[in-house]
Amino acid sequence: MQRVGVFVCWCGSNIAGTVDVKAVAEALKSEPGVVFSTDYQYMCSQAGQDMIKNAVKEHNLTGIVVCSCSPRMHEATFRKTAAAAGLNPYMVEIANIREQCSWVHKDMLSGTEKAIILGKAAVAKVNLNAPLTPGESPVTKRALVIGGGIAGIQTALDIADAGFPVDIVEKKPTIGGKMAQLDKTFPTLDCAACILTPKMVDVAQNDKIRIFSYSEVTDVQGFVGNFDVTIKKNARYVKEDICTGCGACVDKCPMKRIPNEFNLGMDNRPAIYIPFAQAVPKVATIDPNACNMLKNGKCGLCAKVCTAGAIDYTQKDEYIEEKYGAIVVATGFNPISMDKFDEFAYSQSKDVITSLEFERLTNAAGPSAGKLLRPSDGEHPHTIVFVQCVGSRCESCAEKGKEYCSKICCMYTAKHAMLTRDKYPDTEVYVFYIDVRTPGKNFDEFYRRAVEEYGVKYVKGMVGKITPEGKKLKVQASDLLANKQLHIDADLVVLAAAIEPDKSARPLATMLTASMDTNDFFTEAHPKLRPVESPTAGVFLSGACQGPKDIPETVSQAGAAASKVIGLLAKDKLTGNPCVAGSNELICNGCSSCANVCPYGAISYEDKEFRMPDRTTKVRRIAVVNPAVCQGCGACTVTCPSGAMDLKGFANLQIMAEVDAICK
Amino acid sequence: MQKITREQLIEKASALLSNSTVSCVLGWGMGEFDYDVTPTTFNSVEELEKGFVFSDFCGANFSKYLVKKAAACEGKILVFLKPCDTYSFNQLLTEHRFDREKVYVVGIPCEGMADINKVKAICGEGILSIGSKGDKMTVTTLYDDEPVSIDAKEVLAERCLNCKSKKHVAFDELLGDEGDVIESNRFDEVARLEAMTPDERFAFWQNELSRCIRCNACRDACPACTCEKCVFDNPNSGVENKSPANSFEEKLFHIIRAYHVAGRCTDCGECSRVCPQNIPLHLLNRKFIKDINEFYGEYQAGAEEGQRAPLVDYTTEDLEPGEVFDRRDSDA
Amino acid sequence: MNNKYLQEEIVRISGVNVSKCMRCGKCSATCPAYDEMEYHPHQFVNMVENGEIEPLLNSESLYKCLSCFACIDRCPRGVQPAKVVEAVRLTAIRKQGNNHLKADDIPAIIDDETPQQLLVSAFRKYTK
Amino acid sequence: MQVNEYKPLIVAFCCNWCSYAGADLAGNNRLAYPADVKIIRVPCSCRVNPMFILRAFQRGADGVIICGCHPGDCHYTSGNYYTRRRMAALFSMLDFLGIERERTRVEWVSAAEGAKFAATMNDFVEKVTALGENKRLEDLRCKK
Repeated sequence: MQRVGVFVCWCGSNIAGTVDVKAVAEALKSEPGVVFSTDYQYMCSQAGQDMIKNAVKEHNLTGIVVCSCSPRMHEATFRKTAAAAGLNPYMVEIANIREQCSWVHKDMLSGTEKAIILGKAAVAKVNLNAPLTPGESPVTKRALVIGGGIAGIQTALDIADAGFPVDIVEKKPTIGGKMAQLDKTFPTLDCAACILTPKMVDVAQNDKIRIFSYSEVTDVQGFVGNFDVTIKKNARYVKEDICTGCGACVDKCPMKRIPNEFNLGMDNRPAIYIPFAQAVPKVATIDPNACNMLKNGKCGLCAKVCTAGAIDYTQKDEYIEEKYGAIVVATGFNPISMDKFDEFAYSQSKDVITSLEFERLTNAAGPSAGKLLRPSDGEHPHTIVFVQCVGSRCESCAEKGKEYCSKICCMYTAKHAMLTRDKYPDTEVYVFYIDVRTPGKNFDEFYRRAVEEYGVKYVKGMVGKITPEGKKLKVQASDLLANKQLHIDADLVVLAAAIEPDKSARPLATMLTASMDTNDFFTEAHPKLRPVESPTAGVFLSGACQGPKDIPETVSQAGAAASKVIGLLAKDKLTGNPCVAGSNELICNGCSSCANVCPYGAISYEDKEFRMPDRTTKVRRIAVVNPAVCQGCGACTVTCPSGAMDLKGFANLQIMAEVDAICK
Repeated sequence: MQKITREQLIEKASALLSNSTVSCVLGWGMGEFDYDVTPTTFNSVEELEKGFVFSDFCGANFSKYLVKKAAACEGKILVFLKPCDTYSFNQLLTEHRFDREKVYVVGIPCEGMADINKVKAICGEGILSIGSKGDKMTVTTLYDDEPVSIDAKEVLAERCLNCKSKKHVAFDELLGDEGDVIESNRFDEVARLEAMTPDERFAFWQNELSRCIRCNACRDACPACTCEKCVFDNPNSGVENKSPANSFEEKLFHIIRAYHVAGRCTDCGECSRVCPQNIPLHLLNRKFIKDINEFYGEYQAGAEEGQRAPLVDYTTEDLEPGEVFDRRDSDA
Repeated sequence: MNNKYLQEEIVRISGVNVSKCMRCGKCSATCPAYDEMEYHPHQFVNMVENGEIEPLLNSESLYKCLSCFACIDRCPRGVQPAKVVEAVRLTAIRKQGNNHLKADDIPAIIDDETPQQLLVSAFRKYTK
Repeated sequence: MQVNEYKPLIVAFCCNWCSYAGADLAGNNRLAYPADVKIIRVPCSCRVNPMFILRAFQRGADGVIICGCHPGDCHYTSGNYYTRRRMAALFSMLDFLGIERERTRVEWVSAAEGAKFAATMNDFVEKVTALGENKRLEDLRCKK
């Protein structure tokens, strides 16, 4: 029989406000095995923990029940407390009387009643607890970063800096991501390329970092510390190690009218291309859908002009298998499609563009060499209208927009408006906003400067309708503060499109068994306390794949994710979860049902000799669980017909004891 | 009524014993009455001649016996399997419950077995002997001077009326003619119950299951129930319950048992055959089989060795538990 | 009849949750009758939310709304301002406590071109 | 107001990674649902043995709900797919035996769906309350 101590936490008034904690402590005193029961304001505080430690010594406790907040919050805390008091940490059970009781029930009577029942269930369970010791598994000291934007670059650099090898997998031909497409960055207005490209060079030159560009992750197996990843290197038909990036092939390629993705289709590139001058790796890539040689075997010009002999039309996709200890997801974002927003005439007029297109238009390396010219006729626009929140905060238009705030649009729109006024003082610039959100260091000052120093006209009110008419765009909007309707003849309209996670994120999440929210942003292990970790151990989050972020935030999160990875890789061994399955060989049938359902391949079979009661021996096939591989889901326990398979920490009898305690 | 005769079987068994292919034979032995046939192991030709019987009452499914007998027999064991038994044979092989190398299977044709309760319903109690000739059965009782002749088809066991297959899915050799898988109406009764209101269904099962005396015959005869230790006998399983101490039988025993064999049950019908209270237990199993067929595609447990049972498998497109009822309601 | 009662009545008739409005003004920006109106679609929503019903009931704006539903289509929050306008209009009609259209009036105004649906909706709007 | 208002007893099995966290989120956001719901934490919905469900009913539960990650989101890759098959078979069987189908439910609740958790529980409690006490699968002798 256990000697159980019960500790009821008030959590200030969080629990005590709706649950009569004294009554709970009193009621649980008479439960089987309970030898001590008390309550305290904050069990998780030092004083509370000391109280538990003292009680363990004083009453020779063998088990502890803490009635408090969710075990997801403080189970680890109280397990440490138990360990400090000399108990096995797995002799602790938590009754969740805060999140699942006091916070969701208003009535003291029913709250207290439920808290007592939850307490009884925890006592019933702890009575059947057994000390558990976690197993150990080795750590592969290499990290994988998926995505080569600023988030992935920063994470990789920081991990490499700590001395661990890192691989970056980037699906585009070059790393750099969205930041490489930007012109200037808010709120300091430094040029994006000036701060990004040195980092890209650092990545290329760092001997700890390998770049798999034009590649994607196709399979992930294993678990924290021991991931087995398959990377598909798409054939780029150019030998990466030989190509010097001289660009002779790009100049000579006759297929020159392929929409240039890097400039968002606003100009063209050849079939063999290098996305931009500072690309890393600076290696040409052949677009198989555009290349005549690959499509019908006619041309071969690039191979002729390549003095290095790097062109290889026979190149095949290559699959690389590698082991990693940690995986960082940095898959980033994309602006949403504007095709369905008919009211803004995006598909009707070339002069209605998105903000990212505006970045390219104003970028010195862009399609107009940095001159702000209308895409339709190349003329200088005199009236420019910026529309914010296009597709963001859009609850009723799930099929085209997003319910959340995209966070970065207010600031980049202020930047665009300010830069336009600065460079072309003869233009009139309107910004239509619902709210201007500027919570960030020097952000509001930046926005105010746009208004006060640069004379950008901010109008409170969403644009209702844009109609192309001749060379003009008729903008109809309502100035809500002046309570009057505005009709503006604009030359250029810039839509601040909402951003969404990259499409590759969803299938990746499935491979990683990492959870996502309804918007396909990766879920963090805890929204406040573990913001850069996925709930799946060994998977970390960096940048906009977790939620909309600007560059400074992305970089700080990237560094944080890196430090978590470094912390993991610095360990030689990981202590596993001791709550693993185990088979009772005496009653195992050896039927293989459990191995069929095990997602980790943790179960194998062996023939074992048993001595029978009549002193004969019998060889029987029995299941054996590898505790280092088992993750403790329990699928096998239910499929086992004889009940030989059970899960430590969540044993059949323990769960049934909880059921009984609740139903009593 | 059986086309194969005792003599043919003894001849085959004797030959296999004599040429040392097998060292023992699992067959039917005489019980107290003609209709009371008992599975028996025979070790010699003499024993066979003396005790081996074969009649319309040899319904027992021998596959289950192999779990213990195959290991106990020194050499190979000869087993006579009817078509329906061979499905259980494969299922047990899939679950590694015995060593295939230790077994020599002779598949025998089956014309359907008789149900003694049906015989008794016609001829009354006090049966002294039952003979068989062609489609007729001759029954001699204490109370009748003349033997009563009855049509064998009339006393066919319920499960044989709904026979699903006359085809052997596993054997080393076959005696007699091989048959085919049959289109049966075995799910009709399940469908009839499904069409009832929940109250009617509850009343039906309450009436049936309340007769259970927990003799465990269903479990002991079931070829899917071969666990080293049954959960109902294991104090650590949480559902240990050896005797009818409370309403456990009505509520849980048969549900848990049916669930345990779901996806593994070959629908051999042994549970209902051996039930002394005549509870139609096979309907619970058939319900699972029917559901599995409808939800996840046709599946016959034991049709092939090594099949993956539906409940240890999945597709990402499976229907949701809540849709189970929507589906039925829309069918109705 | 106080404002609170009217406010609840309008919310009930329209089935609109006015507190969902985030004051973006896209409804007014998109409204073709904006210049004709004293109170604009977003103001209808906000004023109903604040219980300022009387000015709306007495405003000509009620009858300027074309019921073109552009505001409903464009609203990013699914507020449906046109339904609010319609509910206020109905309230104004009902408030006067009499039937504005009687069956006996119909023969005088009807002609062969009059669609049946017009009569039905007219009855719905103008009778109690 | 009725004094002896009938209160159902609901057992909810929640997987640790999604639904239990979803229940916690409901708490964080103070989204109320009836105190009749008692949650048992399991590592994965696939840990829920049908025997636990039957046991709960036998001991007097009026409704049992199993909550897990959405299909495809299982922390253990495939656990909830097995749950889906197992529970479909079990629920269909209970229905076959005449047990009211509204007493059992499987719901997928992610860690981000606190509101869905509360709404699900409110709805489930309401449906089970409407059915009244579970007499059919409950062992009367085990009830106090």
